[in-house]
Amino acid sequence: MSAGPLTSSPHGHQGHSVRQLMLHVLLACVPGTAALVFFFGHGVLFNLVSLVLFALLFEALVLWIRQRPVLPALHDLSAIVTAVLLALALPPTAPWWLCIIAIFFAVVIGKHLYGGLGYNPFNPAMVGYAAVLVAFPVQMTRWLLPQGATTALPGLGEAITIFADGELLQGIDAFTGATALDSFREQQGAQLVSEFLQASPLMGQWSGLGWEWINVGFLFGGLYLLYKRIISWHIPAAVLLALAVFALLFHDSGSSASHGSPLMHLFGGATMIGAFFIATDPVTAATTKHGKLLYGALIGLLIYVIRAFGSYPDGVAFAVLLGNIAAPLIDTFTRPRTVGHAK
Amino acid sequence: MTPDLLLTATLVLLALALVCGSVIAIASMRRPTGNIPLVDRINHLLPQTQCGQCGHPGCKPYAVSIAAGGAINKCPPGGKTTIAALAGLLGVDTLPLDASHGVEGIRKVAYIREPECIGCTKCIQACPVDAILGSAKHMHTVIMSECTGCDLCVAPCPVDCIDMIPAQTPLQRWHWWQPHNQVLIATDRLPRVRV
Amino acid sequence: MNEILVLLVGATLVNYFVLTQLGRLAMLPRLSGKPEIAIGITTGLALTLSSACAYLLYHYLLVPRDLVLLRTPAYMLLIVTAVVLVCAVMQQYAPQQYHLATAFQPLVFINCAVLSATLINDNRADTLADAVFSGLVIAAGFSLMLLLFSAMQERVTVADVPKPFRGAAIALITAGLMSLALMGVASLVPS
Amino acid sequence: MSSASSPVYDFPGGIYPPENKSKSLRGPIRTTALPPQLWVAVTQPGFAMPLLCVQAGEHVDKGQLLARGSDSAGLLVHAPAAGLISSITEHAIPNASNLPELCVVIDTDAADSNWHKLLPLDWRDAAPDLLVERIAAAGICGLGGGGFPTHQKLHAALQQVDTVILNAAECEPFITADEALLREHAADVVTGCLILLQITGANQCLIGIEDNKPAAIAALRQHCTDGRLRVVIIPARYPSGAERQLIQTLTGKEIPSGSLPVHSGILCHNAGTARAIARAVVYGEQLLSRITTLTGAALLEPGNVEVLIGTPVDFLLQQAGVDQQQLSRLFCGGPLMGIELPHAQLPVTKTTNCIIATTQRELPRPPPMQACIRCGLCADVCPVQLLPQQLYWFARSSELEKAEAYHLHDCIECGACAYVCPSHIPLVQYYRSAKADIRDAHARQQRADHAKQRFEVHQQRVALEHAQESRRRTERAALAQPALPAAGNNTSAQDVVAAALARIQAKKAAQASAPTVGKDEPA
Repeated sequence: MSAGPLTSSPHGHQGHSVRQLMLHVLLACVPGTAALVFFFGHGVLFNLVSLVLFALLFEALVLWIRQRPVLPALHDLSAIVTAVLLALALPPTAPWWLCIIAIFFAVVIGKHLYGGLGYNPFNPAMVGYAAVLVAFPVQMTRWLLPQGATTALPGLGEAITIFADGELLQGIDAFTGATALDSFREQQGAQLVSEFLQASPLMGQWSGLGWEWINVGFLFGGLYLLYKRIISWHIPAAVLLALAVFALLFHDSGSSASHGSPLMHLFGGATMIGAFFIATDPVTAATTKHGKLLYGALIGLLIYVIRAFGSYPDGVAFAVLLGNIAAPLIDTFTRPRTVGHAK
Repeated sequence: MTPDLLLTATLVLLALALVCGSVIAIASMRRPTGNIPLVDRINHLLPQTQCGQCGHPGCKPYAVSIAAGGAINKCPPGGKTTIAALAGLLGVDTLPLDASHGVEGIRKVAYIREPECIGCTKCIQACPVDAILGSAKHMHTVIMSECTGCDLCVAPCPVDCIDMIPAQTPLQRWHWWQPHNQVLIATDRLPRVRV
Repeated sequence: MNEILVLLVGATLVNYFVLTQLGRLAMLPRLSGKPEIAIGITTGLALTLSSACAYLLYHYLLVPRDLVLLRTPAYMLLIVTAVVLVCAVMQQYAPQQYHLATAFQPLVFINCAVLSATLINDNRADTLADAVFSGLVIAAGFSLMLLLFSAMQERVTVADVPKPFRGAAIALITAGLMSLALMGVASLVPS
Repeated sequence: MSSASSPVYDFPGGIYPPENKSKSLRGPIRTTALPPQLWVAVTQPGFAMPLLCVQAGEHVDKGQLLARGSDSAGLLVHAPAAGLISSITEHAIPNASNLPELCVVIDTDAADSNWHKLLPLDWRDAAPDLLVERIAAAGICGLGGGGFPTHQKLHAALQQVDTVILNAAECEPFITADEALLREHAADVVTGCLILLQITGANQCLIGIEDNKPAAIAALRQHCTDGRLRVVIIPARYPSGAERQLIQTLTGKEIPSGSLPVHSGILCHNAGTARAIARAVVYGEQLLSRITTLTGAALLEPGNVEVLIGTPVDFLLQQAGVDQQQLSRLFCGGPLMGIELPHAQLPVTKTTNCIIATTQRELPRPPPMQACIRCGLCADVCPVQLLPQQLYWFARSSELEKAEAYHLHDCIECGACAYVCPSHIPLVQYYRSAKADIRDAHARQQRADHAKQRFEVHQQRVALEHAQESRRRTERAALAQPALPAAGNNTSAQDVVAAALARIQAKKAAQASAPTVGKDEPA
C-alpha cells in the first residue's frame, strides 16, 4: 500500500485536464490559421511566434515575481492559447513592439493582475487587442490586401522588414489597405450591397475576399470543439443567431443604405473565431445554460451594432469585452432551478 | 455687473439657500423609525453564554459597549466566527481574538460529579440560564442541552465537583475540512496526463 | 424618438467616466447587504428630482432675471437638498436601503454632482419632461453600471489578486478595463 | 408485473463512468471461512452512547445481543458468531473521519453451532407494529450505505406512504453486491418487498434496476408474481441509485428540498435491506452477515462474498488473494462515494457494500488541483442542477450565506462534479466542509437564541425574587418599627425611603415580568 493523505470521495476521475482542453483549442485553430496564412502571408506567422514567446516570457516573469510555481502554469498552455488568439486578431503588418505591448496587456494586466488563470474577469486576448487598438489606431487598422486582391503578398524579406518596423519599408502602401468590412462601411450609401460585392476587389462571393475562407476554417475548428465537447453549443449558436437576425432585420434587401447581408456578417471579419474561440472562453463567459444564451446573444447584437454604427474595423473584441462585463450579472439572474425547489 | 444685478443675484441666492435650508431642516428633523436598534443587532450575533469573559456582566452589556465603539474581539466563546459577523455588521476590519480574555476552544458543558455534590445550591444561583437542577441538600445535576458552558458555576462550588467537559465527542465533532491549496514548489512538474 | 434613443444609449453606456467613481466603492468597508442597489436608487431619485428643479429654476428664474451666472451654485444647492430629501423619504419607506445608503452618503453626493455636471453641460433638455427623462436615464445607466461593477467585484474579491493590487487598486483597474470596453460603443453616439 | 407499463422519467445531469462490474460477477456468492477474530462496531445513529449488554471475558452465542441504543431509536447489535469477548475497546472502523469507534472484539469458537434466532413470524397475518418491532429486534439498518436504522424509517412511514421503492439500481462502478444478491436470492428480496407493503399499507412497490443487469432482472421477473410489484428498468447512469434521483426516475416526483420522501408518500429501501427484512421476519434471523463485493485489480479472485459483520478487511483480502506488491489504495464503497481506508486492519460493518483493492493504475491519486476555469462541466453533470463552480467559490471564501442561498444543502455529494472537473478540484470536500460550517453556524445561532431567552427569563425571575424579598423585608421592618420607636430618626427615615424605593421597584418588576413569569414559573 502506498502511503499518502486520505482524500475525500470521489476517487475516480474522467481524466480530462485543463491542458487537454487547451490542446484541443489550439488544434482547432489550425484550419483557420492556415487560411489566414494563405491569404495574408508571413506576417501572421511572425505574430504567432513572437506573441507565443512573449506570452510565455511574461507569464513566467510574473509567476517568478510572485514566487509561484512557474512550470505547472506554463504547462497548462493557457498563455499560449491567449497568445494564439491575439495573434490571429492582430493585423499581419503589426510591428514587433505592437505585439509586445498587446501581449503585455493581455497576459500581465488582463490575466495576472487578477491572479492568473481562472480569475480574470476579462478575456485577456481581447484586453490586449482593445488596448492596442485604442492606443495605435493607425497600425491596427492597416491590414494587408489579401491574396487575390493584390499582385503579390510581401515576400519573406519584406515581411521581416514590416515586422521590424512597418514604416521602414518603401512602398508598404502597395500591400496594405483597409479590411473588407471597413471598406464596406466607408462606401456605405454609395452602392447597393450586390454592386459593392462585385465591384470591390476586396470582396469575394458573400463577404470579404479571403475572409470567407478564414471564417470557414474557424467554423470547422469550432465544430471540432463542439464535437469534442470542449465547448457547449449555447454561446456560438446565440452569437451567430443574434448576429444573423440583426443583420437580416437591417438588411434592407441590399439597398445602398444596408448594413450588409447576414452572410456577409457571419463570414466576414472575426465572426467565427469570435463566436467559437473567444466568446466561449469559459473563465470570462456566463456559466449557466440560459446565461450562456443571453451572453451569446448580447455579444452577437453588440458585434452587429458596433460594425454597423460604430467606427472601429470590427466589433468582436469590444463586444466580447462588454459581454464579459455583463457575464457576472447575467449569471446571478439565470440560476437554474435546483431540483426540489420551486422556481 | 451692475450693483442692481448684484443685489438681485444675492437675494435670489439667499432666498434659494433659505428654501433649501428649510427643506433640509424639515427632512432631518424626522427621527429614524423602523430600524432595529444597533445594540440588539449586535446582541443577536453574540453567543449568549453570559460568561462575562469579555469583562462585561453578560452579552447585552458587551453589545452596548460595542455599539459605543468598543473592541469587537473580546468574546472567546464566539471566537473568530463572531468577530467576523460583528465586523460585517459594523463595517470594520476583523481582528484576532484578544487573548487576554481567553482563547477559543471547543464547546464545553458543565458536569457535576454527583456523588461529591453536597447540595449547597451555590451553582444554581450562579447559572445564568437556569440549567442546573436540584434543591438544598440534594445533589444537583446539569441539564446538558441548556448549559451554555459559561464556566460561572465552577468557581462557587465549595467542593469542586463541577467539571467542564466537551459537549460533543470527537466523532460528533468531526467533519471534513477545506482542502489545502496544494502549492507546488517551483521545480515541480504536473504529472503527465494522457491525452 | 430618435433623440430619446440616442440619449438612452448615450447615457447608459457612454458616461463611462463615472466609472472612476466606482473605485471609491471598493475603498469603503464592505457592509452586509447590497449597497449598490441602495446607492442606485438614491442617486436615481435625487438626480431626477434635482434635474427637474434645475430645469424650472433655470428657465423660470435664472434666465428671465438674467442670472445664468448663478447656475452652478444654485444647482449645487439643489443637489444637496434633493439628496437629503430623498434620503428622508427612503428612511420612511425603505429603512433597510436607507441604512445602506447613509453609509455611502458622501458617495451619493459626489455621484449626483458629477452626473448633473454632465446634464448641465449637455443642456439638451428643452422641456421639463426632457429634463426629468434625462435625469432618470442617466441615473438608470449609472445604476446599471453599479450593478455590473459590483457583480464583477464579487468575482474579483475571491480572486488570487497579487497583494499590492488588492482592494481599491484592482477595482480601479477593473473600472479602467470596463471603460476600455465601453469605448467600443462610445463611437455610436454622435457627439 | 410488466415493466412496459411503467414510465421512466429523467433526472438532470449524471455521468457515465466505466462500470468495472464484470470482474466480481464471474462466480457465485462465496462464503468466507470463519475469521479468528471479529471486531463488531456498536456505533449508534448520531454517534450516541451505546448501552453495552455484555462484558469483556464473557462468552457469547451467535445472535446474542451485544449492545443497543439508549432509546428505541437505537440500533441493536448482535454477535455474528459464537465466541469469547476478549475486549471491548475503541478500534478503527471504515469511516470518513478515521476516528476509532467502540467495538466488541470476539475471539470466535471454531465450533460455531447454535444460532439464537428469533421466532419465525407469519408476516401475512402480522400487524405492522409487530413487524416493525421484529425488524428493530433483528438490528437491521439501511445496507445501501446510509446505515440509518430501518425500524426508524418504517415508524415514520406507517400509514403514510402509497409507494414503496426498492433500490436495486446500484449505479456506482465496481459494486455488484446487490446484483449478485438479486441473481441468487431474488425470492428473499421479493418477500422483503411484500413485507414492506404489508407494513406500510402501500399499494405498489416499484423495483428500480439499471438496464446493465440482465441476469438480475430476469431473476426478479421470475419471482415477481404479485401484481403490486413492478420491475422498472432504468437506463444506467450515475447517480440513478441515489434515493431522490431514483424516486425522480421512477415516479417523476421531486422530493421538495428539506423534506423526506416519506412526506411525499414514498418509502425507499435498498435490495439488501429487503432481504435482511425477509430473513428476520420469515426465519427470525438477526442481521449478522451481509453480501460485500471484493474487487479491484490488486485481487486475484474478485467476487461477492457473504461476510460476517466484524470480519477484518485484511482477512477478506487474503481470502480473495491480494497481491500486496500491486496494492496501492483501499476503498470501502464505490469509487465515487466511498471512503478511502488507511489500512486493512478494519472490520466490515453493516454498511460495507464493497471493498476495492486498487493498483496505482486503476484509481490513481488525484493530481494537484489547479485553478477553476469556470468551464461549467460540473453544472452540466449535477443531478440536482446546482452551480457547483459558484458553490466552490463561496465555499472557498467561506461565504456561507451565499452558499446557502445557492442551495448547498441540496447537494447529495454524489461526486459527479469532481469526477469531470478538468482542474481536479476536490469539490465535494469543499462542499462537505462548508455544509458542516453552515450546520455549526445554525446550531450556534439556535443555541444563542435559546440561551438568550432563558437568560432573560432568568433575569426576570431573579428581579421578581429580589422584589418579593425586599417587600417582605419592608413588611417585617414595618411590623418591627413600633417596637423600636426611639432607635433614632436617621435610621427610620432611611428605612422609609428604602421601603418606598423597594415598593416602586417591586411594582415595576411585577408589571414587567408578571405575564411571562406567571407562565414559566408555576411556583
